[in-house]
Amino acid sequence: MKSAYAVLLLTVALTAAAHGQTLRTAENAAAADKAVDAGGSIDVTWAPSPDELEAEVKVLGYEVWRARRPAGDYKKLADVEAGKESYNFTDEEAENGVEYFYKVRVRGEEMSTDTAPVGPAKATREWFHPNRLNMLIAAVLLSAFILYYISQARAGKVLFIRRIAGLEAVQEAVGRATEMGKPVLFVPGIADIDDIQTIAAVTILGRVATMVAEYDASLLVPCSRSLVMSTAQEVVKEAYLEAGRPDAYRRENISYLTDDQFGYVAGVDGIMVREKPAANFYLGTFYAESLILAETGHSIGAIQIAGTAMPSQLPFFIAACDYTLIGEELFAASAYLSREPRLLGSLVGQDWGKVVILISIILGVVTAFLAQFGVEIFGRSIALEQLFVVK
Amino acid sequence: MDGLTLFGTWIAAFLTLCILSFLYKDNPFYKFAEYLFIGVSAGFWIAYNFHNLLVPNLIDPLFGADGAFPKLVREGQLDIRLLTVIAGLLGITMLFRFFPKVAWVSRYGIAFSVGLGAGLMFIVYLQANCIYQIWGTVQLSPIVITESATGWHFDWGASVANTLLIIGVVSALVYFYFSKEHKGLLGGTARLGIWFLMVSFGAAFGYTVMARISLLIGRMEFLIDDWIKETLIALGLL
Amino acid sequence: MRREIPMIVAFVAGVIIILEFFVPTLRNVAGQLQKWYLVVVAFAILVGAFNLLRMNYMKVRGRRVDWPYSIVLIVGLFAMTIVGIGWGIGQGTVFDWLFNYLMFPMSSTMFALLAFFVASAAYRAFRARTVDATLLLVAAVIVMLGQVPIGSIWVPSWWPDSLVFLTPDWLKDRIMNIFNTAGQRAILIGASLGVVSTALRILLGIERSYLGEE
Amino acid sequence: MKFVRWLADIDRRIIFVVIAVAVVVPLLFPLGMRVKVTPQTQTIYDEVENLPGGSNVLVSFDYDPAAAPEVHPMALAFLHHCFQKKHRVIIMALWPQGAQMAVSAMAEINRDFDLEYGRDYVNLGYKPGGAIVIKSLGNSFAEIFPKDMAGRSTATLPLMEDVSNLYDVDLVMDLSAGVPGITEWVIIANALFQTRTAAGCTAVSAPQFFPYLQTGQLIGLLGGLKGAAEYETVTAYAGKASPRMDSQSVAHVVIIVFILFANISYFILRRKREEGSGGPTARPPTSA
Repeated sequence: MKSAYAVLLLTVALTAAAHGQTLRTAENAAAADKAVDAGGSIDVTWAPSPDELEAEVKVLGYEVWRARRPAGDYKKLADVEAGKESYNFTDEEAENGVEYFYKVRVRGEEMSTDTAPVGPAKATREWFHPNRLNMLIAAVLLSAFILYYISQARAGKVLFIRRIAGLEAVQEAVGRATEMGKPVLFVPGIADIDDIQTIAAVTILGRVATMVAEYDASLLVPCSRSLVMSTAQEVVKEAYLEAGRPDAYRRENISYLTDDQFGYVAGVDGIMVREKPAANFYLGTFYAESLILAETGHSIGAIQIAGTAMPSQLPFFIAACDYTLIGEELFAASAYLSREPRLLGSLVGQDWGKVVILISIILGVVTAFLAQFGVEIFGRSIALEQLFVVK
Repeated sequence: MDGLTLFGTWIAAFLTLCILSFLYKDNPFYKFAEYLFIGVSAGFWIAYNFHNLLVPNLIDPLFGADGAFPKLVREGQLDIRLLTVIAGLLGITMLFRFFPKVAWVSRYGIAFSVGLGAGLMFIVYLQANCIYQIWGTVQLSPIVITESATGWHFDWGASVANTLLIIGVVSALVYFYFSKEHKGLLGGTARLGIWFLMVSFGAAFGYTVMARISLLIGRMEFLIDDWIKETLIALGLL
Repeated sequence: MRREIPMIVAFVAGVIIILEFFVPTLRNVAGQLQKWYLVVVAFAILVGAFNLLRMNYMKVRGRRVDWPYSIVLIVGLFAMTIVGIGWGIGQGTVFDWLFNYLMFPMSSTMFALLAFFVASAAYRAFRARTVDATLLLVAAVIVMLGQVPIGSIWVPSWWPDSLVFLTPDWLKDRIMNIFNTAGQRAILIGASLGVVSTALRILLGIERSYLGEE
Repeated sequence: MKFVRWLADIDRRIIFVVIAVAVVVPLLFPLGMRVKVTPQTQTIYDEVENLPGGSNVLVSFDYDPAAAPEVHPMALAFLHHCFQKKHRVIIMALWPQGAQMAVSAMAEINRDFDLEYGRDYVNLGYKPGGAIVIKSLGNSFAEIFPKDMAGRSTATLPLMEDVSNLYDVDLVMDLSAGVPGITEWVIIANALFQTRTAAGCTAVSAPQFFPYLQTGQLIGLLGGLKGAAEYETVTAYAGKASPRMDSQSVAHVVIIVFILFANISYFILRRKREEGSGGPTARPPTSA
């Protein structure tokens, strides 16, 4: 095997000599374990051969070769296209704990040149992401606030939650629909059930459905995802049961239309103009369809209550709906409507998260101001970056 | 334009007009397009999901030429990909919804999806929307002073901009405070926060108008250029 | 049992995803779970499609209002599904043709309805009734003017540079960069707190209405 | 008073009709509204204008149909200007669908000029590789493009006899919708071979290239539909960007006028009500 390598070198040398010119090797080649991963990967990096930049000798590309010993039997792993300022290839087929050596070959038209072997490099798996300590602190701190207040509420502490206008109106809207003998339309957004806004919307649907069942109105829930439809059916059935009206539950009223964004909107618009609901709820994740729905809903004279955490769609709901739950209010809604102490406790926990955020903003701004005069509090720039930049 | 394309263009133009007719009021043409649209698009996503979700994530790893089952039969080798069977089982629990009596079995599939989503969003929102947005704010100084050869300068453009931005973020965040009555200082700050939110909503609305008009321009150019003009050309009238 | 085990499933799935962010070793496990989710979605769409089909079939059979349209829907659904699964969805297939000449024009026209709706919504909502509505209105009008050349045409060429802050172009940039950024940022931060709290409630089984009755 | 009440509550279908007219009429009968030409557009125009007739201009079509509404009008206006100045144009593409966009652009241009393929312009077609292609053009066109798009040997094309590598190109115009695109042309063609480089791109990606303008690595930059309309204005070419921009302007003005109507009528009616005439109460203010 050693001889094969020698032959290779010789060929390279001979071809180069025959043309009276050489192809310079790639520069700064290095191999190292891929940082923070599940193991099995080694990063090989290098800078272009000086010849690539000078345009005199043509560089076609690079090759990465691997062996277990520096002078061992090298096997080609990959071709890498030329034309970059720096190169990075990840060998994803390394065994954990095994030492590897790498070579980078510059491929020219008539010749090629190898770097000296680089290594050894070993792939290892990591158990903690060192740059994410800040996220861990934030997650733990926030969770602790929320869980603490949930336990407080559970222990019987009475918690105050301010009025949220959009949610006060839910009852009024359902009542109006009942009086007019018209249905209530609930649109749970166009995202699937893995989106937390959809989950929030479906839990609100549970509260709305209980009211609808108590008032003996009817409820229409067209869905754009099968999983959402299935979940909504479970939730509404449960709500009717809770209200003591299981007989009034109509499974077919919670239907699936299509996964397609605008196909779904076309269908919901059709339902609106034909069934003429008196109350429309748009809660969950919305994209461009927000205004199409809200304008059509307005044209049939329905009371409209919307809620989303999509900043891009909030302006349209604000403009076209009677009430709009903005961002965090959407997530507060199910707790607010249920009035269940444990859920309300989580809202108080969120508020403490806000207090911490406000304090850190104010402290950060003060240090940013002082830093202009060279006053560095705790080596400000570094400390702050470590706190807030997640890699 | 060849015959088939022109034929397709006529269909497309007809459907475009059907949808536009909804602006006047609900009518049989819109109803036709609506039902067709729902049917065709539902079918589109079924076929799309089959090829892009089911084949690469379930069928290929298990039953493909190099899949886990053929390997098991051929070489008697257990492959990690056999775990994909669990995915298949979770998927099949969804089919229990066809039978109301055992529909509850689908809760496994639903619970898995909800749990996965909750976990993912927990991290994504905390990182990208919380910590990163705070980072963007704490780098700002409300009073910007620059140093140059001639001494210190007060950059009042940047100072006003930064100050407004910081006040905006803080006051709007206060608006979301739930566990205290919005009265006094808290109420005043929250009120200011709503004003900031309103300006931002108005701005975002105004900013989007251009993109929306562009969509209509696109449809109108389709009707004028691709449909009417091309038809006239095909008829030899242009 | 009908609720407890699914709750455990939800908890385990969610916690693995959260831990994966901090524990690189779990990366492959989490990646696998996300693929499983896609399989569940693919199966679930059958449930939806069946529901859609059944509703429309009942409508046709019962000769209920608008039943002929339901036939159109059923034909469209079958045509697209069969053509797509049977002959592929690549370029140049029948599926592709149906997409280009049926689905695409309807989709983009539906989207284009927004051009009309932004106008009607603006006309109705942007009235200076309250301070809130006035701010909404003024910001929207300034940005709209700043967006198109006509906004800058009204500024005559002799306009002094010292008064540049009165032009729509200048104001639009400031409103977008300062006010819009501030508002959106607060919404994002607030929403993330709500998300974290909702996710916790779900994973810990405090919020379990999505699982239906006992 | 009746009119004021009508103004306060215009049927939305009237608004719809007005919007439709506002969009369609400028498309059919361009108003020729003057767009204010920004310096980064003017510099491209000046560059083309000041090159001696018969200069070699390379136009790289690095976009696909999705970006065509914004970028294609730039291609037409720019090519039109080049042929007007009797420059020779070499067309190539780093995006697969770019070559086809070029074919459709030249079909349009050929209606206005009596051009001879191979002498006045060539279309070399698409070549994958992005940065490597540009790098290799520094050496030789013939090596990278032995054949043109239609399969003719490039050696037989008279234009290519005078253009052996990027050093023979007087100006590069990159029409880009992403990567590979402007960045590659700037960091390779401009940096390594000192080729004069200008570009056009979609509105969303334009801001990221402003630094290149400041350093002079880019002569000029056309940003989005507005940039295209500016080039049409400065070259007096009747293209599609200007009518589209006209539609935009008219539609924006129409919406603002409706907002004005709404507010004027609102204030008149409110004053009436304050004087005691009653009238319908306004809907409750939109909740925040």
